Amino acid sequence: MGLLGQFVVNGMMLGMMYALVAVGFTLFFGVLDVIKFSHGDVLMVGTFAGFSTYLGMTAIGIDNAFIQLVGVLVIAVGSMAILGAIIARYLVLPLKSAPPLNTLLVTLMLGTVLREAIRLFYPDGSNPKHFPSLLPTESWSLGSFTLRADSVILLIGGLLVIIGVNVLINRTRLGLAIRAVAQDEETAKCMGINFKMIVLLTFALGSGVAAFAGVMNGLYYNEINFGMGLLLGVIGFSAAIVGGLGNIYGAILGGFLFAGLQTLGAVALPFASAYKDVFAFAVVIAIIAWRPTGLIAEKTSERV
Amino acid sequence: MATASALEVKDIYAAYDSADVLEGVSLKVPAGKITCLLGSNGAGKSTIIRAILGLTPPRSGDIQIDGQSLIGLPTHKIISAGIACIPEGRKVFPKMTVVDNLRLGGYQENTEAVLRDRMDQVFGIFPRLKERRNQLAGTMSGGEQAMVSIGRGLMAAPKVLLIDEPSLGLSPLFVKENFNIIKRINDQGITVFLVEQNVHQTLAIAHYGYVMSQGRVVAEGTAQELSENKEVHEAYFG
Amino acid sequence: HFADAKDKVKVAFIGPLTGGVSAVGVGGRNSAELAVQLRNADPNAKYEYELVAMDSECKPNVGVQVATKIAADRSIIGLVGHYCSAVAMGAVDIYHKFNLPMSVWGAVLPDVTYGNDYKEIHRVNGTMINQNDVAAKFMTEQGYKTWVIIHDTTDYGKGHDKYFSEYLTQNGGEILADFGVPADQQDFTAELTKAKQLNPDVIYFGGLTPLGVRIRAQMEKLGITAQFQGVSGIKSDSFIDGVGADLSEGVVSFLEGAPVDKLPGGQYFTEKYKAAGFAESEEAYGPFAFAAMNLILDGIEEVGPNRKKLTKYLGDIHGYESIVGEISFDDHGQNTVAAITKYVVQDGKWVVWEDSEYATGKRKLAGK
Amino acid sequence: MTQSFKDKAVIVLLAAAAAAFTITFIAIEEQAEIFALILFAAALVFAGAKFGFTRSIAQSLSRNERLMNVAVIAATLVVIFWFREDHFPLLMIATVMLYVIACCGLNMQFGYTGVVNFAGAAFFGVGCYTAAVLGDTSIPLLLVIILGGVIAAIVGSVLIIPVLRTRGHYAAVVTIAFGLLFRTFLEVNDTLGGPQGLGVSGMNLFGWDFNNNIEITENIELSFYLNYVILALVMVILTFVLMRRIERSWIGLNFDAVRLDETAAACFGINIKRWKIVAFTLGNFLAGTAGALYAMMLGFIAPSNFAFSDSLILVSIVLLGGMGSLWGTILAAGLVVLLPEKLQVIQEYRFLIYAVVMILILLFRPQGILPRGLRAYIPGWRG
Amino acid sequence: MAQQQETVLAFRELTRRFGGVVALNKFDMELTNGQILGLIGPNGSGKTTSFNVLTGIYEANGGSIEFLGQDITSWPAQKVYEAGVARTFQRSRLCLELSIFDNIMIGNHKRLDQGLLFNIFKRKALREQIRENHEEARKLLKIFDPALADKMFDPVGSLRMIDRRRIEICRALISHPRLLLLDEPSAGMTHEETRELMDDILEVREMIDGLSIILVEHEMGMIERVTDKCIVLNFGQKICEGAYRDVASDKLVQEAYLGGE
Ligand SMILES: Nc1ncnc2c1ncn2[C@@H]1O[C@H](COP(=O)(O)OP(=O)(O)OP(=O)(O)O)[C@@H](O)[C@H]1O
Ligand SMILES: Nc1ncnc2c1ncn2[C@@H]1O[C@H](COP(=O)(O)OP(=O)(O)OP(=O)(O)O)[C@@H](O)[C@H]1O
Ligand SMILES: CC(C)C[C@H](N)C(=O)O
Ligand SMILES: [Mg+2]
Ligand SMILES: [Mg+2]
Repeated sequence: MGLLGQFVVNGMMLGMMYALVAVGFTLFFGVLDVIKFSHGDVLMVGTFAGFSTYLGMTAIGIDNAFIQLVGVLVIAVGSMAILGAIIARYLVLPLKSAPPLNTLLVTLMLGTVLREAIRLFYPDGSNPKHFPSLLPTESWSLGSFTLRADSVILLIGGLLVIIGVNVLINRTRLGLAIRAVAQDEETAKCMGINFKMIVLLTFALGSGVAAFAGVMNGLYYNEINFGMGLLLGVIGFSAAIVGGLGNIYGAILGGFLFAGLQTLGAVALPFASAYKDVFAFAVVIAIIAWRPTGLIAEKTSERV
Repeated sequence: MATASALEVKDIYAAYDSADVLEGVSLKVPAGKITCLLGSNGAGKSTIIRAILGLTPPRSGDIQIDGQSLIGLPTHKIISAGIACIPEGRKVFPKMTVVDNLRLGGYQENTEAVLRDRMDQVFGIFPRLKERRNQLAGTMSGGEQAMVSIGRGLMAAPKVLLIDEPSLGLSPLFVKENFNIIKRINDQGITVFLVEQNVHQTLAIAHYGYVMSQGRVVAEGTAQELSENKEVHEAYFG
Repeated sequence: HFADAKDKVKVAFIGPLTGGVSAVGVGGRNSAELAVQLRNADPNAKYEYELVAMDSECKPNVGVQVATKIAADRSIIGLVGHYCSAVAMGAVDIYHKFNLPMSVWGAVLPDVTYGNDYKEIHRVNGTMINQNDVAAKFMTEQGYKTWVIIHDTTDYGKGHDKYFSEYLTQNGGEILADFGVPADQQDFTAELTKAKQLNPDVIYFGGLTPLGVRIRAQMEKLGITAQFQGVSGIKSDSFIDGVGADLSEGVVSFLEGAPVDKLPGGQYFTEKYKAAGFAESEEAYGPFAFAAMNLILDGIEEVGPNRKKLTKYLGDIHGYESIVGEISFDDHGQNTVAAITKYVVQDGKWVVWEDSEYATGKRKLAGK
Repeated sequence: MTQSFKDKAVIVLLAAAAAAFTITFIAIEEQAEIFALILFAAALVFAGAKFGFTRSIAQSLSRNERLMNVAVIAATLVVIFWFREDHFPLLMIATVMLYVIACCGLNMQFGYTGVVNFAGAAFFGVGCYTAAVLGDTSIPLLLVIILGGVIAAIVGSVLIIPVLRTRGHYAAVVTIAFGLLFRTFLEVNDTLGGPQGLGVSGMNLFGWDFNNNIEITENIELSFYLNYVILALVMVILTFVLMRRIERSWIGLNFDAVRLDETAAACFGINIKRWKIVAFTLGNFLAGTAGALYAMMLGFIAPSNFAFSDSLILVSIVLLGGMGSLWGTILAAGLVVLLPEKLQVIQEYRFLIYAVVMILILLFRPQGILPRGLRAYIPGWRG
Repeated sequence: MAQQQETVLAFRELTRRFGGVVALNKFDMELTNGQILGLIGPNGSGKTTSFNVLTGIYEANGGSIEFLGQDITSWPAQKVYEAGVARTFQRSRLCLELSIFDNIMIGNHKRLDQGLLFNIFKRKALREQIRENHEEARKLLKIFDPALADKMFDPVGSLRMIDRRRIEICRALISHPRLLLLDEPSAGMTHEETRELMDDILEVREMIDGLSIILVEHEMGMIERVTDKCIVLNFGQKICEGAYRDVASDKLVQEAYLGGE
């Protein structure tokens, strides 16, 4: 039982990170129907931004963990929001009329640029960094089950962010505008929507969320490195799709599903646990074959 | 005074890629009146509307609303200047419900209450929309989409309403209704600029009209004059 | 202007300069470059040397490309190459085909030398066999009984898994569980939770620093108190930076070659490396790259810029003094006297076991 | 008359220029020279596009294609002959050619039919492993190459059902997942050499060993890679003929229809499933054959060659060249394969620069270097 | 003309629902050889849906469809086309990137040789086929607009709406179908243009013997001039059937659709 509980908590943490990344992808699809492959790397840069903030603050003698945490979050999320907007403005929007896959390629290359840039220009960037644990670390354990305060806080934090985004998209004018822009740019403009602004906002939002996920990642694993975004990006993307585009719940579902599969594969697989990713991806393929438009199927409005 | 033109297009030239589609078009849309624009396919009617909305910015010439020039403004600014549009071919948001479509019509209006009773007005005009308030617009029939599109245009409560071929694909009954609706809209004091093919009924409700062909205005006058005008007659009646 | 009279001779370096393991690669590149610089500074060197350095991305196909490029370039006399075994495995055939004498500086898979009998191929560093042999003995001597193994599924991790398991069972240790994980995995809580429940004395990790750091950190998260035992792949300062001083305390790992800073040549190297002002650290394998390059330069100095002769020269190397200790090649070109040094982290530094407070019993490894 | 003469002149000159450029680009090693050349080329392309040369040239090209094909082949032969003794350049040229073949496969899949495939490297890899396994059996190696393609196609058929049922991003994920799965599987499963990889025996045609240099006389010895280049060239030409013929037939039309509007296509009897299967299978077949020869040429393969990132490289080539544009694919393949190699001189900075260059190209030519033209059936024939 | 009376198409209690909406409600209909049937009715009354169910884009929820004596209910779209049913769409569905010729050839699918081997290896024969079909498409297009016939290799995207409609009709006609479904072909055209279009269609009908047409239109002038028979739908149900005159004078139709004067 204790063991099971442990797996569940771990799985949820992992799922939360995937979900946060996936949410970003859903947003980008939502507004421009593009794949932004640099997403994972934006996350990574965000984490490093947060890390630098921490170093900076300690350097100037601010050592109150809470203040540091706030600072880290603000800087990380803020700077990535800006970066996201810049990407949208200079790399994504110019390619609006080009085949959609081109955006994929450009952002892919951008991802490489970000990754390599950190590796080369961040001090000793090619080596992993020790990310501080700024959250209370006391833990309650019963038997083989250890629950740490920071894990709980992170889980709740992630949850709040996702809920927030969801409300923003489905309950607010901004959300309405985002969805409109996604479907028909020109008509959206005719409704008096500031197209560019909306796109930039959306990318800022998505990238901000990614940065948050990055910091969360750092706080949880206490280790960050320039390659951390790569896999997160791919998994987040897959999660968004498997869950079903066009709604945040899909992203969440996908994220937790993925985490669940990996955990399951690692501990409950009859054969060697090394096969867990093979297992996870095989299941993903199967799921998509079974539900071709995601677990939470996208509403179709195809009209002949 | 009543005949002060709300919207004025002065000698605009517009082109898509290369060939000029509009060659020096000028027209006045007097406030509080219905002004119609007739012309065969490809004459450039929709292009004028696109030019006004800043979607196809004119190469030269000027467009003014209440004397304030719209040239160079981004579309959303032009909208907030009090223009709304019922675009050619409806252009409803297919993946959104009827209600969301209507809300977008009133995007620039922030107060929930106002939106709500505007929506009730629209439902008053189109009961079918009320029945289908949660159907995805994309799955509706051609005509139903037309209702959504018109309703959406009304949600903005604009000074000037641009309407591009609203009766396209509507049943005769609904076409008649449609023209009555436009009349009613106009009676509420909204200035209407109506692009149409359906000459009889158009001239029946319009106060003033222009006729286009190959990107030029070839005839203008009061509805009365136009329906007696020779060329127009040949082109459309008979 | 005397130096101008010297003829130019090209020597080459290959390592991963981009991607995941680039830190070690760049460290090695710098060290090799240092060797060349020092040699060119030396007035009584016969030749003026030029270093051609290439990036293998740690990918076999790219490795084969650059290997061909270098081997096919007749003006290049000798090569110091390969940190990534998979790449080395693909490239050796080419060096043989073009008779390019070379020495491996970091790849530790036995087959690189023992999988063939090409006389061109040599290796100054030891293989993972020696390493795990020593590791297994040492750890069992410390009185540990039960292990859980986590290794990455690259050739490196799998190799370590294979040999360590072998030697451990020979020495009577027991393996409770064995997890293979992809080299880019972030989250190990699943594996570790299972490990925790098995409650082993030691967690053995076969892989490189990034994973090592994550696993060590996550052990802490789950409150696992077992001893953490690593391999050459984590013997780098970045491991300590990565997990922080207190978590790294008491972590043990093993590295081929004599402890650099113990040998007189070693100190010389570290000083010079600092003096040269490279931006990046030399990392664990820098000294090997330096030693290998020196060996090759010595060879050229002695037999002249000629591949065949150089190959012959390398073949006869015996008791050659280098900054990583004596080098003697067996008939597979493998350095036989590759000493294995045991390291333990003490106060945020890698300390040679013998002079650590752990050896004296002043401090105790986990669970002791 | 003069017009057609002008065209011919243009083509010949162009081919000559291309050959010269390629040779210099491959030959030079100095950092400065390399960057100079890259900038020069960029400027040329940019200017060409700006002053509409590109269009007029494209027209003269399309007007007499046969001559162009001949000219291109001739130019290629010149380049090859130039480097006849240099192993490395030949290796690179052969690599480019094999990438071209693989990318033609992808073009068939999403350039023509709109079936996205992010597991190109995986199918390429199936070909490689086929060659590795069957290489030292008694099966004639030419057949092995074909088998490489066949087995790639068969492996691909595992994905048929999900691929047929899905569209757009959903289909993308199917292949992405497969690509990742493929690589991981090879690594954890040791039957195919595991992460350490496998040696592959070289090509051998009727007793002619491709891995031996070709001795003409005492002092003329041609690189053994020449064998591979020639064979690769033959394969490229065959692939090209296949692609062109398919594109310019009713099948090509069906492909395009499926890509552009499935519903309308279905209403006019076009069997969506059938054509998607055909495209997907043929595409994987091409990738497989390319892989098989690649493995033989390299002599060694390992799972890390077939990572997701490698699949993305293939996709990049297709997009960079311009969806469905064959000539574009060739240019792009050359760029994507040779550029990082050329940038070796800047060592650890090369990928940074490489990526930046790519971004710039895409911003300036969003439709790809050489966008695919309007469908034609018979060269130069407009009714 | 005995065969004139042969039934080409018959709906029996055809029903289609979308969630709560009953788009088609027990729709019975018969169409005989060479007949032109006007299918009219208010917006949302099920006209387009009946086309979609007939052509196999939507499944029928009930009832059956019989075409030339075969039960084709729930046949896939491809099979229905093979059987000889061709259509246009209410919102034009052409491949804008493709040339006029390509688009028309898509409609000619069943008369072209689709064999892999033929297309790849029999180049000569293929070219012959291409030339022949090009000629035929030209002829057809000439009827609608000679100007278009000379632009056979221009991308459709560059054309005016009205031309696109013409091409869509050619795409449907090129394969000599037995039944042609036209969904509001005149939408967005002036009376003049509408008249031309209809004359063209009639002209084509003479060329293809036994071609029956179902015409969905809101342009009563057109309906009146060309249809032999009209069916009026309302809420998916047939509310009236007969010659246009009778239908037009029907009370129900008046208030549901035409709106009395
Ligand atoms: N996006 C476009 N690109 C290029 N040319 C266009 C575009 N849109 C319209 N045109 C051309 O511009 C001319 C005028 O088009 P416009 O749509 O304004 O005519 P219209 O009077 O609205 O016709 P309709 O009654 O069909 O709406 C036509 O010849 C048309 O071919
Ligand atoms: N895919 C769909 N999903 C949901 N409802 C649909 C769908 N297609 C049609 N409907 C509904 O079925 C009814 C009939 O639609 P249909 O398109 O057949 O009307 P129509 O007779 O063609 O009208 P119009 O003359 O305006 O085109 C409409 O109420 C429409 O909302
Ligand atoms: C793991 C590898 C990147 C490096 C290691 N030294 C090897 O021999 O393979
Ligand atoms: Mg128009
Ligand atoms: Mg309809």
